[in-house]
Amino acid sequence: MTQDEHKEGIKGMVNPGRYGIERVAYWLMRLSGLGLLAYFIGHIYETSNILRGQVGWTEFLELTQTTEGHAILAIVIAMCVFHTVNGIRVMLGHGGIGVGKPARPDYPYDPASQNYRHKIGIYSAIVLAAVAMMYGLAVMFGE
Amino acid sequence: MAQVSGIADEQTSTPLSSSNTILLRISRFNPEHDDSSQFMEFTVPYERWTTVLEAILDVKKHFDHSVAVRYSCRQATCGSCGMMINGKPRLACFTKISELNSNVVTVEPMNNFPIIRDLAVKFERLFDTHQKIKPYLIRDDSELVSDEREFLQSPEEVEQYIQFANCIKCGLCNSACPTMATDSSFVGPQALAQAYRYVADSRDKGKDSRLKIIDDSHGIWRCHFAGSCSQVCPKGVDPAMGIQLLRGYLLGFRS
Amino acid sequence: MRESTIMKIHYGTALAAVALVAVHILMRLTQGFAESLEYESVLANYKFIPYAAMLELILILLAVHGFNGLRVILLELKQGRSYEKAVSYGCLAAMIALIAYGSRTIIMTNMGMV
Amino acid sequence: MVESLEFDLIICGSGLAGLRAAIAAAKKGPNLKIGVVSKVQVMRSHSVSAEGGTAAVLFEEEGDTIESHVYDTVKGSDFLADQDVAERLCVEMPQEIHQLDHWGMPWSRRPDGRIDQRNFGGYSFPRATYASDKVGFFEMQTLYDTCQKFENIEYLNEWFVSSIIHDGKKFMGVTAIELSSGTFYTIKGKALIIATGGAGRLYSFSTYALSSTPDGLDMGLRAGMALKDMEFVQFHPTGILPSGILITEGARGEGGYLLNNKGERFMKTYAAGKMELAPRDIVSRSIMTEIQEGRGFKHETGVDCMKLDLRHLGDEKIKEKLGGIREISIKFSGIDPADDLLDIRPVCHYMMGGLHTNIDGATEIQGVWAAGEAACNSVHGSNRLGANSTSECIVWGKITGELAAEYAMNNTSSNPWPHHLVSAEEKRIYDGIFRGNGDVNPYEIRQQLTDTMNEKAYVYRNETNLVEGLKKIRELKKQTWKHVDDKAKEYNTNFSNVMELDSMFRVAEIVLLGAINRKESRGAHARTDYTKRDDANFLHHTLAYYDPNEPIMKTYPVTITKYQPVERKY
Ligand SMILES: Cc1cc2nc3c(=O)[nH]c(=O)nc-3n(C[C@H](O)[C@H](O)[C@H](O)COP(=O)(O)OP(=O)(O)OC[C@H]3O[C@@H](n4cnc5c(N)ncnc54)[C@H](O)[C@@H]3O)c2cc1C
Ligand code: HEM
Ligand code: SF4
Ligand code: F3S
Ligand code: FES
Repeated sequence: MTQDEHKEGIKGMVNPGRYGIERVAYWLMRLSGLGLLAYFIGHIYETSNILRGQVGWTEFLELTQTTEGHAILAIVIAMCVFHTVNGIRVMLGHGGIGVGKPARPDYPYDPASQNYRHKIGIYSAIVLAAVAMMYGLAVMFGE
Repeated sequence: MAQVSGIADEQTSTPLSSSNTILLRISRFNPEHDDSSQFMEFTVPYERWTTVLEAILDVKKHFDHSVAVRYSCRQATCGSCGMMINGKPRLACFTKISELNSNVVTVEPMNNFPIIRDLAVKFERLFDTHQKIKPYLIRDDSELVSDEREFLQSPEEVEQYIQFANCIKCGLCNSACPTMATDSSFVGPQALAQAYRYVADSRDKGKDSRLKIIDDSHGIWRCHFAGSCSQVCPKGVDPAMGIQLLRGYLLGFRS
Repeated sequence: MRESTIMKIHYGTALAAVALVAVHILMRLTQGFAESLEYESVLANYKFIPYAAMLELILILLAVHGFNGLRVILLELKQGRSYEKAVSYGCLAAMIALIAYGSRTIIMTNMGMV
Repeated sequence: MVESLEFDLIICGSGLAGLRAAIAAAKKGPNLKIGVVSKVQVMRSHSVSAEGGTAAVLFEEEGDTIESHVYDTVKGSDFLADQDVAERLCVEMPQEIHQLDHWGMPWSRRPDGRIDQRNFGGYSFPRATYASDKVGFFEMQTLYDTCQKFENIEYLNEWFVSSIIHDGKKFMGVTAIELSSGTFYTIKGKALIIATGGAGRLYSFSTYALSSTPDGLDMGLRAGMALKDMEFVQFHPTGILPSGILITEGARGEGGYLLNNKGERFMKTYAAGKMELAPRDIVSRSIMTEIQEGRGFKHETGVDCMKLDLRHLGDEKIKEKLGGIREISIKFSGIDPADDLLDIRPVCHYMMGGLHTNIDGATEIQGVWAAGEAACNSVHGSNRLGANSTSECIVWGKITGELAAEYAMNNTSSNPWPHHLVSAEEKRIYDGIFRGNGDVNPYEIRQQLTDTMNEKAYVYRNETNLVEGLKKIRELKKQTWKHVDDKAKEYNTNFSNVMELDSMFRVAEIVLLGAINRKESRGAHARTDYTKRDDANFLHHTLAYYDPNEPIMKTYPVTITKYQPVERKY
């Protein structure tokens, strides 16, 4: 970013620790969205191999059915679950649901929008993502 | 007559018996002359109640007259003294050194605002976006005609918007917001919260025109409910709440 | 298009996708992960018209959602008239290209053109 | 070549008075080019700190009357107010409250939806209109936001105005420095409104914003206008320790008690009828008397103080009606008023004096008006009642805004621009101050000056102290503080700080001289060596004119319409 505008730039997001879990969620949402998009494009390409017939398909499948491939898939699962659960939370928030009611603020000012409901939403998104990832790993490596 | 000198050393609270000191690191930068910013370090005494602003003014007074810093009310109502204090945007006059729990206090100009010099930053964009969202009651009879009285409004109706009316335009929220960190066209939490303040006022009839203004490619949709704005706001405005409630209108959740 | 319309589509596609992606993934799991990826079973899936239609729908929904998401991120990263135009049209083009490419797979497999 | 700008109407100062004037002028003359010039960013003006209320008669059907408001004001002023002016204030005020409401002011409301009012010192009816305890802040917000509607108002944020340019009779323009770039400008204009606020930073223990210095008053003084009644400085009874930040009179209006170290509500000895809600001068004197007679407390900083008790109001009422001071006392003093007593002490709070104007706010120079605290149209006489000042700012903001706009529309300046005056001013501030030499720290001089004022011209005064104070100030003035160590042009607050200090000397001298000359006790001016009011010799205003050697002191008659002075008792 140009010095004269003094914008914090992307590095401002790399350090989400300052602003609590909501900021972490923001950052994960972006990452997972982009990750999923990348996977999605890859997935479309992957499936297009079916047009190359049984041999082509199996060939390509073997390329992905490796330990790295499974690890990537596990991350994708985690991203997908997090993005979905957090996405639903964010959508509710964006609709004005669960963000608290306007009221006279009293010192020390605790912002009502940064409430436990949304924090629970974020934590459960993370936990669910982790669980799903484990489950995926178990399924993929368990065989 | 009792002596008053001593307590209210003007602009700074005089260290009486202060044995506590901290290292104050001030970011110095004059874009007209310097290539990059540099920190200058000062050891300053403080008391339980000494604020960061007082410490900076202490430096300005006794060590280096040239520190550029904006201040006025020293009681967190004018919105002048926003700056990065130990990495977070805060009001210097509303942050006590003792509550930072650190022997080193680092002050830098607020992020996402162009620097004029040292700690003083340009506010033109904030003022412009504030004006853009039409921050006034929109209705035909807003100019009083001789004998009219007030528009009636119940205490409950006041409650609907009073929180947002507490905004002191300090810009801390704009400085903390992640969208602001890269998007210089984003209207920003300050202006969006004010848009909600007027929309939520039972006396206002300008909802539609305001919604139109913020429904723009760098408008309200560029907020992702990151919440940092609300976490740094020194006045409990909670812009994040206002923005989401406002978006509720655009999404058809509220009318 | 109004930004609010675009974003309504963004949320709408996301919501619709939740359900459909769930079905899509559950199919993988109910059939057993490895088996489900067997050439025959995949092909059979594609030939089953309701499922193929669902895949097509997912394809469109997620492409729209994903590339709009990308557009949003890019818009916020950098500003400027020509840049923003390029981002908007670029994302739209990529979206269309991806849908076309994916549809080709679905349609051709479904019609047995493999 | 000096950079130059041009407006039809220049408004110097952007507090309540300045912004109200801008709106009035913009409405009156939609084609006028109006420039609001302020040394702080426009909405950061000191007025945002006003807490308690704005006085107006709103409920005549419930027993209040304009007449009563006028009389309370005149009595509060210890009969030094010009009574026609006080009447103007009270008559104009109700519709201003309603106008503010129409512009979006978040007034606190009664259950029936009408605007609420609270009790305030010296009034015989609760008529302090309030919005929580942030009245000034919300009024500033409402005015600033409303200003955004008008396209013909331009804002010069952080421009320090240094002098007024006129041809001896008629206004022509001002000189100013743009702080961000350090550029010296002339701003030409047909009319000027001075709304530069009070000068309370003359005192080190003060409720004022740090920017409330007398440079605006001094500018007028140097341009040949008189300062009126400067010896009357209001000390608010309840400045919180150690910062001096104000605890609004609303705290007592809502029922707070003042306690001495015997735990007594000592106001019963001094004003049994009104107790804590007697006018400020009386309450401040009572506190100082209690302290002197050994019934005070010592704050941990070693300063004498008294206690303010709000505990019985209860947490909920404090939060609802006094949220701002709750924040202030928890944050700055570490005390929650719902649990504990607050340490308070009389604190410099308001300047009754200011630039001498007539009832319309017109000054002695054609084309220049003054409004707000910077002006002295004598509405407050020797003691202002709480909540009457924001009222004054609004009413005379509007009056002067309209009159100045009208004047700017009907006048064209024809005289040649006085370049020599601009060069002289440039010389004064650049050669005299910016490039000045010396080794005395101007900030320490400022501290000593303000401490001196605090010690020598506080609540109680006497000849010895005042004369000593004057001597001390003149000594300080001679030292070599007139230099600016910061040599950069950009955002050089060192430069503006020294210019502020320069103005402080001239105005402090006038405050002290006025106080020495007024050998009586009246309103906020309490002399221990002349304890009685002396209407025979001193029922007049004080005027002070600039002279390079020593101010020229004169007197000016008081306008008395209906109310003959009587003894002031509460
Ligand atoms: C803490 C506190 C609480 C108060 N509470 C109340 C209350 O409850 N009720 C009530 O009625 N009154 C109250 N008052 C008094 C009232 O607030 C003030 O009298 C009033 O706000 C003054 O407003 P103003 O418009 O005259 O000037 P200010 O608001 O003081 O503004 C002065 C303006 O002039 C500008 N200026 C000054 N010098 C220059 C220069 N050289 N060049 C350019 N610009 C310059 C400043 O930047 C500023 O914009 C209170 C005062 C204090 C200190
Ligand atoms: C199926 C469930 C999904 C839901 C409920 C969902 C929901 C959302 C929501 C609500 C947003 C907006 C976030 C904001 O404005 O702050 C978003 C953004 C985004 N989504 Fe999804 N999404 C889903 C799946 C996907 C998938 C599969 C992809 C990849 C193709 C994707 C890619 C993106 C991208 C790139 C963004 C932009 C990132 C951002 O703005 O933070 N999403 N999603
Ligand atoms: S919303 Fe809060 S942080 Fe933002 S400008 Fe207003 S007061 Fe400051
Ligand atoms: S930090 Fe920014 S993203 Fe939204 S909730 Fe606040 S405006
Ligand atoms: S100085 Fe006014 S907010 Fe800090």
